[in-house]
Amino acid sequence: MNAIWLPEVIVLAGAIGTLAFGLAARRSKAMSDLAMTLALITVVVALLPTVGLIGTVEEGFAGAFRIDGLTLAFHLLILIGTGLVLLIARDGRSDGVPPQYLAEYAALLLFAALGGMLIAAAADLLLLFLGLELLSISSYVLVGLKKTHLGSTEAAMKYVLTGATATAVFAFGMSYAIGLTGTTDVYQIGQTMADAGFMARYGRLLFVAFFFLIVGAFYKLASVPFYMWAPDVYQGAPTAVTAFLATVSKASGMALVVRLFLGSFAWVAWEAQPNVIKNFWSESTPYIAALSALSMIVGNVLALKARDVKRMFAYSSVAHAGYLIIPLAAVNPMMIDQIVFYLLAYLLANVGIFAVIDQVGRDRGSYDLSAFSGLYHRAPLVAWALLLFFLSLAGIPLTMGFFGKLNILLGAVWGGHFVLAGLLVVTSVISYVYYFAVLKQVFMRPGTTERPLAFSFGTATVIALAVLGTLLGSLFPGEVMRTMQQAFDAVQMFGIYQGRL
Amino acid sequence: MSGGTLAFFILAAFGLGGVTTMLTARRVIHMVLALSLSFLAIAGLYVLLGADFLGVVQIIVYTGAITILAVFGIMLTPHGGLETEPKSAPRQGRRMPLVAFLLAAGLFAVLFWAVAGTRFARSPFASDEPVDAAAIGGLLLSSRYLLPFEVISVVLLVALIGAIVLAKDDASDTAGSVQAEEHAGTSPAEPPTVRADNAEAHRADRTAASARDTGESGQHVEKEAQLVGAVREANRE
Amino acid sequence: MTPSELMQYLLFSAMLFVLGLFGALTRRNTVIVLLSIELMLNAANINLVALSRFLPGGAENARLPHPSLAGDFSATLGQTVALFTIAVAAAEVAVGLAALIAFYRLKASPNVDEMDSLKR
Amino acid sequence: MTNAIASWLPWAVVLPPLVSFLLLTALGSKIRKAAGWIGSLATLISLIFAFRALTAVSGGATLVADPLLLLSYGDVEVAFGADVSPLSAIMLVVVAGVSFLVHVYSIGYMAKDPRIAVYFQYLSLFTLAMLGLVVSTNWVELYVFWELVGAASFLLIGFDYMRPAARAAAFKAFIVTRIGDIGLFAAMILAFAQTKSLAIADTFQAVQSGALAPNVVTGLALLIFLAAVGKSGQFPLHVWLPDAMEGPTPVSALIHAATMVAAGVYLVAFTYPIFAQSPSAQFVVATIGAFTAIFAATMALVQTDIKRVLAYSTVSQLGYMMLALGAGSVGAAIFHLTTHAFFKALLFLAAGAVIHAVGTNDITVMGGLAKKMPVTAAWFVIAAAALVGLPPLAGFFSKDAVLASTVPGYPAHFTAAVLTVLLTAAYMGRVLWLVFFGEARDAGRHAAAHEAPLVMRAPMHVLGVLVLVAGAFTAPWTGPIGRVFGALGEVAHAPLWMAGLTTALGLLGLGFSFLCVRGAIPCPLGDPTRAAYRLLEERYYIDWFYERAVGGAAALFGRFAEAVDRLVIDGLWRGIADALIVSGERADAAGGGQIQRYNAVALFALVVMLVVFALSMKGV
Repeated sequence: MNAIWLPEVIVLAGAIGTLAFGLAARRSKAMSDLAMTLALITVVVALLPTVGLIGTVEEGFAGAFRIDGLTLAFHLLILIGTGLVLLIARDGRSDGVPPQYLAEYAALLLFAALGGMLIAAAADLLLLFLGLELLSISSYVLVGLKKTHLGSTEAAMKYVLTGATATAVFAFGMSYAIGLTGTTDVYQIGQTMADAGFMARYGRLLFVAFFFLIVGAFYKLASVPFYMWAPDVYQGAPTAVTAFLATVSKASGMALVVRLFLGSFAWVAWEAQPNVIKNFWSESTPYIAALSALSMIVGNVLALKARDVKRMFAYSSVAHAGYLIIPLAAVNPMMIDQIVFYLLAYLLANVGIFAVIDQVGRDRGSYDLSAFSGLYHRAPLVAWALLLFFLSLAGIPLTMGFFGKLNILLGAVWGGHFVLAGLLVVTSVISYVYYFAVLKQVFMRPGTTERPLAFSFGTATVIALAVLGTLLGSLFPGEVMRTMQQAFDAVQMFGIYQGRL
Repeated sequence: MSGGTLAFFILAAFGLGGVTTMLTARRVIHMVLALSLSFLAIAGLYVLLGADFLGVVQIIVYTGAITILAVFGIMLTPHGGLETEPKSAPRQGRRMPLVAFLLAAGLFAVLFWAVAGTRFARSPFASDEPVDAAAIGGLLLSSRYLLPFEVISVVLLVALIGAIVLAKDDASDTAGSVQAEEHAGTSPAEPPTVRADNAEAHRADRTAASARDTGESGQHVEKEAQLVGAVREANRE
Repeated sequence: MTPSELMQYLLFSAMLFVLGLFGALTRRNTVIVLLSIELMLNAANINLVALSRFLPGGAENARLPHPSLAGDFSATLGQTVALFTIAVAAAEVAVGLAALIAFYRLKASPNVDEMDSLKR
Repeated sequence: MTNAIASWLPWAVVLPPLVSFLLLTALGSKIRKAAGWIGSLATLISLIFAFRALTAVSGGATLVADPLLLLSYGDVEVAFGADVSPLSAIMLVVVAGVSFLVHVYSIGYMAKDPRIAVYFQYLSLFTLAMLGLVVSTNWVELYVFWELVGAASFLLIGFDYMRPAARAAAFKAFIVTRIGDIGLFAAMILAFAQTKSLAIADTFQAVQSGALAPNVVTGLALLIFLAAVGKSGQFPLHVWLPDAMEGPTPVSALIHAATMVAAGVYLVAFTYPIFAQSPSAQFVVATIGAFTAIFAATMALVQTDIKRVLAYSTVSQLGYMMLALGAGSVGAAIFHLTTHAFFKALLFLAAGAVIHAVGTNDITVMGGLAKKMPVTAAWFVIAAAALVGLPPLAGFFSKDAVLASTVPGYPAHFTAAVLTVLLTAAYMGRVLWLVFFGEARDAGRHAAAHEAPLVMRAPMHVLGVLVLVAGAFTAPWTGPIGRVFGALGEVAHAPLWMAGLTTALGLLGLGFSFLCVRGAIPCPLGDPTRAAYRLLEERYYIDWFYERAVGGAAALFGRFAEAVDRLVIDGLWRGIADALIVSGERADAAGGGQIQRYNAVALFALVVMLVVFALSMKGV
């Protein structure tokens, strides 16, 4: 048996180690820096066994813990995202976070990442729930780390209160699902539901459970109408944490939805009336499609009015959540690949942009749009990188984001969801307006200062890596897609339906 | 009506009565006490359902730790001298209670429709024997639930760190000399270390969840003792 | 336990959930809002315990393809999951109260409706 | 043709502008001087390979290059391939050729502009997009390049972005063509939904095999035509094209003569297998084409800006091409496209030289320039004669081919097209007499006028020679290159009476306008106060109407966004309240950011979903 749990163990050990190191080395700035570096090393070290595990399909802990293509793809997304966020955080420490909490900062980021990884690896509803909680609780604290800023603590408070409500809703749905099927295993729940007569008897309650679970999970995804915490929290949190919420946290939420929905509910079919076969997927699709459509419309339209860049990206992330949900509504064989590819494009562009936002925001002391004016003259290379990220996010042809959207679009058309496909296109066009509003500031507006803006090492590294990744995905989308399909065969997650693995 | 059913209705009445009191009370402290009554009633229901151990945990965690934590929370955050609140928050708009009521009513209607419309069939494996606490321990140690058990300890550890990080008053570290002296007794690094160690130690403890929380609230007591003193006048009013 | 008794428990928990929800939506003091949310979590626990006594094996004819799953399907499972939920709830309250203290330090108010400084 | 050459030749045509684009982007403003030469060289290489490809396919074969990019989604493949058929070979030569000449001309024209490197960067991008569009094999590829053409033209029209007029024109072009682009996008989705494939060839096959319902085929054809209408400035989306004259003159030559506007015609010709299966779609194409031809020609009669006259003339000529396509003659359409590219580019370059010399676009202040700029004047006259369709110039052959194609089934269209010849002669004559002959109306400007530098004259010579001889050896019934046109399908040979008729009408129009300008006869449109003049001057009030409509729509959208904002944050809140409570009481003025509302809205959604489910669910 491979050490399939090794990545998680490394992250856990790294987190505790960072914490202990930070406590031992308090007050010393250099040592606090080392805590961040330690966390970064942890992520890099954890990447090694994750990559080594590619191709493995295995279960541990009697089936509670599952390594397959889906798990590994999300592990990589989460680890890469966390690593980049740590790099931003390392430079952004003057962003209002009291210096004595740097070790906690780094450790909590690792704990949150651990929660996300557990979600991706869990084949057990209880473990999914606990992973979600680990992620959530760490995030609450991370958001409130700028303790001397009212906005930050208020954001933390808002996040706790909305997040806890989501937890309660999720737990209530979970209690029906576990109680009725008598098992916590995600796949087992699905199989029990598929038994003859089960849905006919308990279908109502199971559907209620499903709605509660979906609502609880969609809170994390920040899809409409469960998004309203996002603008406040994104605005109040330290920028690195905002980047984390927009990317890693969203990816984890997506992993949760995919595993839960595709693992247990989606495939259940039953005889509703004599000779009338229904299946869960088609029954639940309209609701998911409606949430997706709402997210795309509301997210993009509200972003038009935002002046604060972090708020704008909160709305933008709501819109992207809408795009990401489309494959769940549209039945097609490539849905998981579409989600993962899109998440990767989205993650790279977003982390890159937040790195710039962080640096510019700290330099100008403001996250208003106008803080970006004249950036082209202050840091031309970074401005070009920013252009690439924005083009990718907006889905302008021949960028990685375009191919991601194209995947999703084709999937939607394939599944017959023309309305969603149309909305994807139309709302993408709307998104040009606010993305280009930022670009206009960067390239066309004279800034109040011409002073060159030096980018610190970590931020520059993040931008460079994100540019590299986005370019790779833009120039060789076919290769990237094929490699992904081979390395992370999404079908593996359904292996249970041909015997357990 | 059997004894069990009677007991259920009495406990349910207490539970719902507690909640209703909470919803109608004016003083915040009364609300907390009313809620603790509800938590207690729920513990009784657990016992009635043969979940004795869970009932005990419920009492320790909810009526014990969480209620006390809540009381401390209220005392530490006095507002305008009088811990009462109007029927609803003024800035929410006057319609909030009505809307919330209709939301709750709608939700209950659907839940009622789902529960009452289901023909439950008793499983042949079902038994009315109480569950032995040892069986729960055994399940937690079984290969399947060992991992969730480990994870919950991490969750609690994170909550602990998070609570300390957020609640700690950094200003007092550097501000007045009096507070600096208070801190001088214990090195600034020490309390968190101790707690982390505690958490490690607790992990071995198989019935730990509750204990850890009481431990934590205890830490809160120490931690915020000086603040309590400062706000005591306000509470007296 | 009879089906109607089970139904009583489930309806009680549903009521608890919606009352908790009502409290969470209308109470002004953050501490009370947090406790109301706890109530919602308690409702989930009652569901778990009650259902696991009545349907400990899920549907009677459930297939059990995984050997380790065949083991301990009993009321124990429901109660164990409920224990986890209690622990999670406690963790959330702790962080929530800590966040409240941090917020209070800057704004001197424990009221949810005064958390509105972030611009629209 | 060996396969070896086929596998790379199409890419060799397409990629040089990409290289130059990347090079110019990387080097930036450091290489102001060299920028024009880099761009020109790249385009020249493209041109050479395009000729090689043209000879390779003259027998009717098709070059199929290895795809550069292959995405596969399950069974669906998106291949960025490159095919060169006779049709696309002609188009490649035209695009690369005109683009090359415009590059060279621009070296002189833009020499003093500080942003010359950026200009050539855009120009390379535009050339790349056009060439890529021509070789596309896949709907996605086609759409990507189609959009890229639009984006590049947006950049070029708005090149002088400091001037509000240029910005406005750029946005107008972008918005109007986008309406058309939606058509192409919808066509792509429709094709994919029907055939579950994104290869254009698969769509053709499905259409030809009758696998698609007739309504679907017509829908597909009309959606594609909508895209062509936008790009080629056909009625009613023609409004952007005259405004696009705000771009630098060489850009006007490139966009309005050879390439971007021709893209629409090319698109219809390229997807002709679809149109061929739908007579009703063909009729729509022919009708819009004929109407646009005569409609635009009337507006050209009263314009005073030399470039605007040419722009309306372009719209009118594109109408001819569409008419030929609708009448079923791809060969005639592409033949006219080719000759038009030459003489219209020449007209623009000559007009550019004039503008360069006198510093204004207004023809009413010019006059007598033939003496000052004999070379330019000569080429302008020849090109104008070609546009009017006088023998033996290129336009004569192609226009007659178009007219001949309509004779069999479209008498009304034919009549309109013939009348257009008269109008064409009238407005071109007016420009000629006003600009080059007679007295100088502005002595100062006249004195300063001078012949353009060599680098600007040379492209005019090349184009001029082409205009003179192209008719002879590219006519489908003669010459080696003509055979390639022949491969596109039968091109009707104009009978002698038709040639005589058009020539006579052309001469009549020229003479009439001469007399008009001299004041020898009263001009029907000479009086600015008359209603007819006003109507044409105001371009039939179509722009006015659109501006009102678009302005209104923009304001409406702004209000909509605001309404959504209110609706979602506060309004949704009130909406919930109002939906639940029938009460006149207004909700309290709301402070922002209320957590409990966030949760209320979220749980409201949960309840709605559950209730909808409960009400709609049966048998669970």
